[in-house]
Amino acid sequence: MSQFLEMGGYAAFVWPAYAVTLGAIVLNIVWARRALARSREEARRRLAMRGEGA
Amino acid sequence: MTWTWFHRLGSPPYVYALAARLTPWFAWPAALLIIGGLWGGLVLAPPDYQQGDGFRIIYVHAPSAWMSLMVYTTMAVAAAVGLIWRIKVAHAVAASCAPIGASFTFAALVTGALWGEPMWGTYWEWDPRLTSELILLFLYLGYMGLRAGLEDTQRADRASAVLAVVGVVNVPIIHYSVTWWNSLHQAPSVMRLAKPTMAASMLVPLLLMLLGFTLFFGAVLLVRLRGEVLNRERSASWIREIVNA
Amino acid sequence: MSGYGSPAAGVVAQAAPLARQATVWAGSHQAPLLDAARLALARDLQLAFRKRGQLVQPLAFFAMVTMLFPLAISPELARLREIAPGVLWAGALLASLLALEFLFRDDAYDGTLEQYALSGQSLTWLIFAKTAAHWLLTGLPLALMAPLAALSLGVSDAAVPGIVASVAVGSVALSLIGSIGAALTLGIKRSGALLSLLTLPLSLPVLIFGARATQLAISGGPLLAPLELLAALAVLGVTLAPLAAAAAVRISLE
Amino acid sequence: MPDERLDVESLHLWRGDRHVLRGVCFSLASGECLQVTGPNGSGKTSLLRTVCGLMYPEAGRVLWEGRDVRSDLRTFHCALVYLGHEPPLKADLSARENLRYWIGVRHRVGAAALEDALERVGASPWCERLVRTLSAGQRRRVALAGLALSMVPLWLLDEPTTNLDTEGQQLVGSLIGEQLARGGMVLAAVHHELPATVRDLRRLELAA
Repeated sequence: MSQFLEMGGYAAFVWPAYAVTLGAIVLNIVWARRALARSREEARRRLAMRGEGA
Repeated sequence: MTWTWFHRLGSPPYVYALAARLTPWFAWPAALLIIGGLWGGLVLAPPDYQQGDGFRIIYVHAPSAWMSLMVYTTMAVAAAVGLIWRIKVAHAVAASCAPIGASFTFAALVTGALWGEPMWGTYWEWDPRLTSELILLFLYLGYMGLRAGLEDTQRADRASAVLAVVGVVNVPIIHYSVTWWNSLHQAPSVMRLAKPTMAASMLVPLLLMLLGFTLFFGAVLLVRLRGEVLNRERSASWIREIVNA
Repeated sequence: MSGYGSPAAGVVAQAAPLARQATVWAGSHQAPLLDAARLALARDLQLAFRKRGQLVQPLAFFAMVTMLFPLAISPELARLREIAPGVLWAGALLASLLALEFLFRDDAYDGTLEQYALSGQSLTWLIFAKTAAHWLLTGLPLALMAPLAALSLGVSDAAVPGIVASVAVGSVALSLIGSIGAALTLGIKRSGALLSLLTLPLSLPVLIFGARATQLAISGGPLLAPLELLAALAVLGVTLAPLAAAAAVRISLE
Repeated sequence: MPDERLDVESLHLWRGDRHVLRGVCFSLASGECLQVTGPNGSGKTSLLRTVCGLMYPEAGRVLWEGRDVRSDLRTFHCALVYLGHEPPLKADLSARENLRYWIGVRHRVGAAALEDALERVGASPWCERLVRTLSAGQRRRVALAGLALSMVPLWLLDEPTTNLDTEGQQLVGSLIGEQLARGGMVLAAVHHELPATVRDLRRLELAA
């Protein structure tokens, strides 16, 4: 296992590279969900505003 | 007959529902493929005879670089469709693409630099591929900056669409010029992707990752697309159902 | 956006005689496209000469940038000569960027762009005329001033024709690329930084080929190849950039 | 199609979150003037800009001589002149130079016609002065001279009488009258009523 983690001496480069990429994947998921939630919230707010105005 | 599906793709409620339904069909295969690719790339594939285990960065670098270009192309095509036929949904697709593409371009740059240090002895080499990638990041940032600067969504859609199309015309020119410039100043780069002799045990995980990332893009795009479609709708009654659901 | 044929006589002239022989609408005197474009060019030139102060600014900026390098690096002419192409092109790029912000801004404010868009003329051509004026007022003076800057960096005078040619041709492409960015950022307050962010990446090929041509001019090498590539970029810009800029201007008027 | 004719069919326009034009319909035939009224923000300017093709309506059509103007905007633009809130003048050019460039881009302008137009709006005494030195009313008059110079069938005027004195407002009235007599048509968005001298006036009221 520790041999696997060492990556033949390249651990300092391989693991950060994987971390950054997987980080990008996770962030994309989080951001996308948050953006959708925000858009729903915004839509709800607009509907409410129009409801009061009418 | 054949055109009805195309017209329905211009209808926001249909697209919203379709995107919601399709998301898992992209997300789960993407997850499986990426996990499989990681397993294959990190464990099963043998070390490279020259680069040792350092070459394993390829399994994250190459898919990220692929994403950066593929997403930009998708964005430009969607933008052009929106610009020409005035289809709001197409603009929503283009707007959804930019943050995804920018994040993977960033990842491609960082992984490229991390690969460069053991291979070239320096994090940053003015290698044509990395340089083009950096410029691509600026193109994404410019696109998002323009969108942020224009308050009116409709104007932001159309202006940024022009920019995306201009950018996609320029990308090959930029890449060519950077390659040309690079060939003047230094010996051909050491880094070689996709060697023809690449063993199957090395190649298959790479293909899995490429496909997995592409499907992942599809899944994220569909989630973002729903939000962008909502942003562009104003009074339709279907929004009420969605929001209250 | 401009795919129509020449507006020629306009439909009015065809329709009017049937109903009212007496009324001759101006549609029948529609100005030829080239006259309109020439007028748009002349207007911008005349306006620029009314405000000479603004005309000098990019040039002064260019001179300043060139001066920074000897002060920041070293006064040794041998070293300066080596970096001269980079200095000249970075300076020219930034100087032309500086002037871009004003390319459409005043016209957008006072309604001139609106009138252009509604003139019945090809907006693409009018925008092209404006960009041509912009080049005459910034690109060309920069090209003429570049040798002075180069000489101050220890470049021999044999390189002057090559430098003038490369900056002159390259700045055509820069003005055209910049016109797109300037049109896209219309209506955005404090658009300077954004304009640079949009324009600089697209200008990169011009910088690369231009600096290479200048370098070859300085070292006495054959500079035809990069110069041709620059000219190719300029031609591509002439054909495509006004279309994109006109589309962007229309969008800004919506 | 013997006559010039403008038909506007149920225009719907959204600005951001606001439904500005809600199915506006009207038509204009030769010799007719339509006065568009309504409170601030009711979409008068938007209506003019949509009719002339600057803004793109979400639904509805604008027909010129029975054809959708979107199929050939340039021909339509050759037939109209649009005068916005602000006179489209350059502060650093004189009144005369402004007119020459502005109208000259559209069609050839003879020197005599130019002087006539300046005379007509009472601008002859100060037509050499830079526009930046002119008052708002004088600028408006220069814009009116442009209107008089451009012999086109359709005038789209946004608040044409703003900043004008009584005499200037009469001038607007008589210019419109002449245009109608020629068989032209006028669509004017106004806050203050057009001068009573304009006959054949129809009204369109936009709700807030």
